[in-house]
Amino acid sequence: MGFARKTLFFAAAVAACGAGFLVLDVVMMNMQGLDLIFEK
Amino acid sequence: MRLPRLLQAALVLVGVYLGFIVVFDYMLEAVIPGSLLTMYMFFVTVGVFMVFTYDEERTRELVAPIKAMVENPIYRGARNTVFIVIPLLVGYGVYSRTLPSFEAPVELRTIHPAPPSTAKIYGERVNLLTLENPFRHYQTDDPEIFAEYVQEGAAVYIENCQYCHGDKLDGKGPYAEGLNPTPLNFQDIGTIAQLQESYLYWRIATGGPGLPKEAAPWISSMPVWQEFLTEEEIWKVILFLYDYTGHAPRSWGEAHDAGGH
Amino acid sequence: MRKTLSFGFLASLVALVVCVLAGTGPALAQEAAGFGPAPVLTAADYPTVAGVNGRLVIWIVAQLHLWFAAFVLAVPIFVFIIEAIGMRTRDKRYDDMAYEFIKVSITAYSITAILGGLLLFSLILFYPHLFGYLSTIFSKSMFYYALLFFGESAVLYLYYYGWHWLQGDLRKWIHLSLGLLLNAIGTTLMLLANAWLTFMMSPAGVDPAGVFNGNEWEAIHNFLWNPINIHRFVANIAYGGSIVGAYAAFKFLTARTSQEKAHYDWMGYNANFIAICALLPLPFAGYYLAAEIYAYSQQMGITLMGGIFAWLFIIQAVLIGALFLSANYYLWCGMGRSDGARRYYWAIKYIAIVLIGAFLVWFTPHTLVLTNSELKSLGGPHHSILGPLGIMPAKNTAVNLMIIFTFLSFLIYRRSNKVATVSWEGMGNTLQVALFTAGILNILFLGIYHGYFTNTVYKVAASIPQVLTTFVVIVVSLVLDSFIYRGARDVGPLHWGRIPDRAQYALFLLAVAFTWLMGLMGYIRSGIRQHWHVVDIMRDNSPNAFTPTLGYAANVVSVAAVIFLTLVIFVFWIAKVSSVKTLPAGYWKE
Amino acid sequence: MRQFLSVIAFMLIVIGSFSAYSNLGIPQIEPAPPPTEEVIDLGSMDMGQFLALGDRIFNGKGTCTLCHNSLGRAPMLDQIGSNAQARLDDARYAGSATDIEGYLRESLTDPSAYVVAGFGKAGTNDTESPMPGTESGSIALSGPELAAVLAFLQDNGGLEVTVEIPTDMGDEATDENAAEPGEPRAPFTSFQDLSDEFACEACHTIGEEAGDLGPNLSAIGATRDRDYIRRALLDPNAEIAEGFEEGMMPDDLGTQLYATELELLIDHLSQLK
Repeated sequence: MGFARKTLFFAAAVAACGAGFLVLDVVMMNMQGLDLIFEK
Repeated sequence: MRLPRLLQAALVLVGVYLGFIVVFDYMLEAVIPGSLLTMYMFFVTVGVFMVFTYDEERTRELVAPIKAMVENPIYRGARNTVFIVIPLLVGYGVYSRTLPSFEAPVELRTIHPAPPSTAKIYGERVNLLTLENPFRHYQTDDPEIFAEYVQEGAAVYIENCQYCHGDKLDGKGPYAEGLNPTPLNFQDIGTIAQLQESYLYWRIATGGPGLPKEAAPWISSMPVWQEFLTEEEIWKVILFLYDYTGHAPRSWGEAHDAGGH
Repeated sequence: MRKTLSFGFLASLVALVVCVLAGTGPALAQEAAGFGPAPVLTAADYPTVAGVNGRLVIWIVAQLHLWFAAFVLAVPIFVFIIEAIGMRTRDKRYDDMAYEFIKVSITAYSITAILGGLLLFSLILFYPHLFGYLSTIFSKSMFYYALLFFGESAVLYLYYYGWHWLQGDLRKWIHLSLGLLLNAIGTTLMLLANAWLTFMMSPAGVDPAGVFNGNEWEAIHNFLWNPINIHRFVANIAYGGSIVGAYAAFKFLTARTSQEKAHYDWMGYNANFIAICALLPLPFAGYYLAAEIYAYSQQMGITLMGGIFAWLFIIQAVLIGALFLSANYYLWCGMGRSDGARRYYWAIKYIAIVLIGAFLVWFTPHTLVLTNSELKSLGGPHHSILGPLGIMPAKNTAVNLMIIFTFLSFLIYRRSNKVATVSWEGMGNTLQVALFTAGILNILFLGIYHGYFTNTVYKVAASIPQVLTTFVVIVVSLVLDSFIYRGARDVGPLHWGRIPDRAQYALFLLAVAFTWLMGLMGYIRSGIRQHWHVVDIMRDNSPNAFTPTLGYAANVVSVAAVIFLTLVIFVFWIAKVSSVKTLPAGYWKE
Repeated sequence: MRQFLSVIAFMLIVIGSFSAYSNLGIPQIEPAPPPTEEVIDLGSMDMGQFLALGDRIFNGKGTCTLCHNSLGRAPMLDQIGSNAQARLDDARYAGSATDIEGYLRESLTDPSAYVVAGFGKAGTNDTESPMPGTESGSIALSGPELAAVLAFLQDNGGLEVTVEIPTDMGDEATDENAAEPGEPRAPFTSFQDLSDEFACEACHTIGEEAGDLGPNLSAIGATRDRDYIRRALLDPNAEIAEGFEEGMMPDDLGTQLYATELELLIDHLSQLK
């Protein structure tokens, strides 16, 4: 893999993992009765 | 050329130490407490020790200069100097720590005082959330009368306040050095500029003893001015404070700014 | 060894008799008359015996009993696991190690029983009314406790002395089942004892005057029972691991042959591994317990986290820091066993920087100790930079980072002797790095955004996704790692025993810090009751009802810890003596 | 042996440094001693002192400020002046108080009667308050202490103080003055026993026994009715028989007598004709 592709892959992976964690955050906050991850 | 490990370790420690001092004391202008810095440096030293000794080879390189100094007859002079200087340093440290000083013992203060919503001033309970300076409206209604009131406030200030808060309102009055905590610097953007006039009125009228319980133990020496000044005099002094420093009092009517008090 | 056996039985017999006399006696009388309210005591109701400070005696004896009990309960748990691993892998080393662990704990077992009896006697002597009141409520469970003690002793001795006898297919299975039974009984014993002490913190089954409604299960199943159960169960394992680790470390230092060295190095590694595995979830069990205390009584919660006890958490921070740092240091030193470790040495200093950095945040107190000149220069006690680091969101973030990076240390240790052979290794690694990056970012986001830019409700709530993020990172990365290193080849044989002596001292530090920390946290758990025997129900009116300063408490814990370590050294020495045979020439008739 | 000793030394140093840090590294705060009952002399107290007492209890023994502070754990009490009436008028209000004093008293003794929105126990939808009742449990304020806190709250909240300084310490206090705390005496069932216990005949003539500090009661039933006798027993100074001094008869019989004993006395006396 070239450097550019590697970087792209890494960025994509971080984004994917980050999205997964964000879902986790939202679910956990919701379970505690707080609707959103960002306060209104 | 790679630096000897012992020097590396020493440089890291000195660097971190100076880093703390430079960043906190000079760049951020918020001095790092000595007690905390000691503990911080203790744990940083532990960390450096850990990184420099987790395998045999590194450890050998680290202690090699020390070993050489102690064992090699060539470094006899250096060895003897170190063996004299270190005990002397330790002795001096012990001496200076145990030397009695005139400094007051360390006191713990917990919280920044938040104003109560109401306070008893001049025998009456006033709501600090809605209280306003009765003279403030002259600023727009009648600038001439307003200037007069500011002048009267200035006279009150010079007679009563400048001894501590200074004739430039910068907290550096003739008595300021003797006080702890130091008198407030009204020129500072972080003080009255962030406050409502009602807060000032409360602080001036009730002084150090009027500070709420959660701020205790608080040893502010600010007098209870309601026993010396009239209500009008206090309001006029407040006009003067803002006028002289060029700050505008904070009002809840505007949007709260982010750098709040 | 025979002597210890009879000692243990004797101690449990004493415990039983005393329980029957002191515990169930009044209980039977009470049952006829109905239950009375909790006694209201005066200072005269606390006997002085031989001029001794009763509270101090109870404090130290209870603490010693608890340390030994924790050790004795934990060892069978991981002995069971190690024995099972040995059975599965058919690697005799595991079986030998399990046997050595249990051998160490057997003397400790009788000391536990003796200390338990001593604690009981001291309670009856110094706090007769409190003990009387508790025993009317817990009459049945105290009785069963004593009976179970017999069961525990019987199974333990069968398990230990039958170790070499119960070898082979079916017999080994019987032996393993005995181990399971031993753990079941031991855990039940702990649960019962936990019920008594949590009843004193969160009484249940009694009315506000302390009149018992007769339902003992309700009293046992009180509000804080399960939180304490979970916390103690996990902590015991970590503690047991650390003590056994210290044993192995000592054996390593005094080993004469390289074989012995290799064996004890391996044993120390395993003990440390157990300790760390249990240490990682421990902060969360602690948070859970604290949250439940808060939920039970806001007042008790604030006493716990604020006021004078707030400084206790700074001491705790130092100790937990010592635990994390020494565990990591041991792992790094242990990498020297592998010839392939060099590839990962560059990472260690970054791990160290994060660990120390996170630890400094974790350690920063909310209220700074300022000298007058500092106070002057700051213009007040509030520090604009360090102040925000003193509050909970910063600590939560720091501890999660410390756990993730400790796990990272473990991960590179695991990898140090392996070379992956799968074709997608690079991609897998990138994925793993991405996982860590995203997880750390998420933890920082939750900590910083919710800690400082939203209101209090969010601040507290955000700690749960933080913890789960850490958990997800650990589990997913372990799974990924196991796939990447499937069929991996070894760099070379591991050189067990090739580890500096310094690393062994890290194991000692782990054991000592753990011991001391348990003592300190035991003090605060008990201390938040303040002047109550049973919170809100039975007031402590003795002259000793005051809460001591932290320095005093720390000194008591230190004294108790020294006594404990002396006893532990005795235990280790006994274990060594039992295998020594001297041949006195000309003494016996030939 | 060398290894053994160095391990021992290492451990001692570690424990010693933990101890040293706990003693020297952190500030030693002497915790407050266990709270004791406040000695209150209600007789000589003016409203200012009474309010100061309330202040002391509010900030000390009552442990109110643990939660009622600026950290948002519980509603701020210096705002009740503007809030209390609104709370009373709230549709969710289901308590039994009709005025602000009653509302405040109720929130001290039965905190769950009305929970301010957002301050309830988690998961109870603001129907259950996390606050402990202040009359019992670990806080256990006495009647006068509770009244003092109420008065302080009213004053502090900018309300008019309607609470009056109580005149006696309440039942628990008198009980404590009795010989056996917590052990109530058995009620007397005969007039003679009662008369002996309270020494009626030291002053009054009843039949043969002769005392002359108080009126002769030998035929009291002939001239006075039951209500008069009841009042004379409970509030002796309300009306003084001619020729006798005010304040001679103890005025706390009402707190010392059981209801059955009072009735017994009245029955007996009204029958003396």
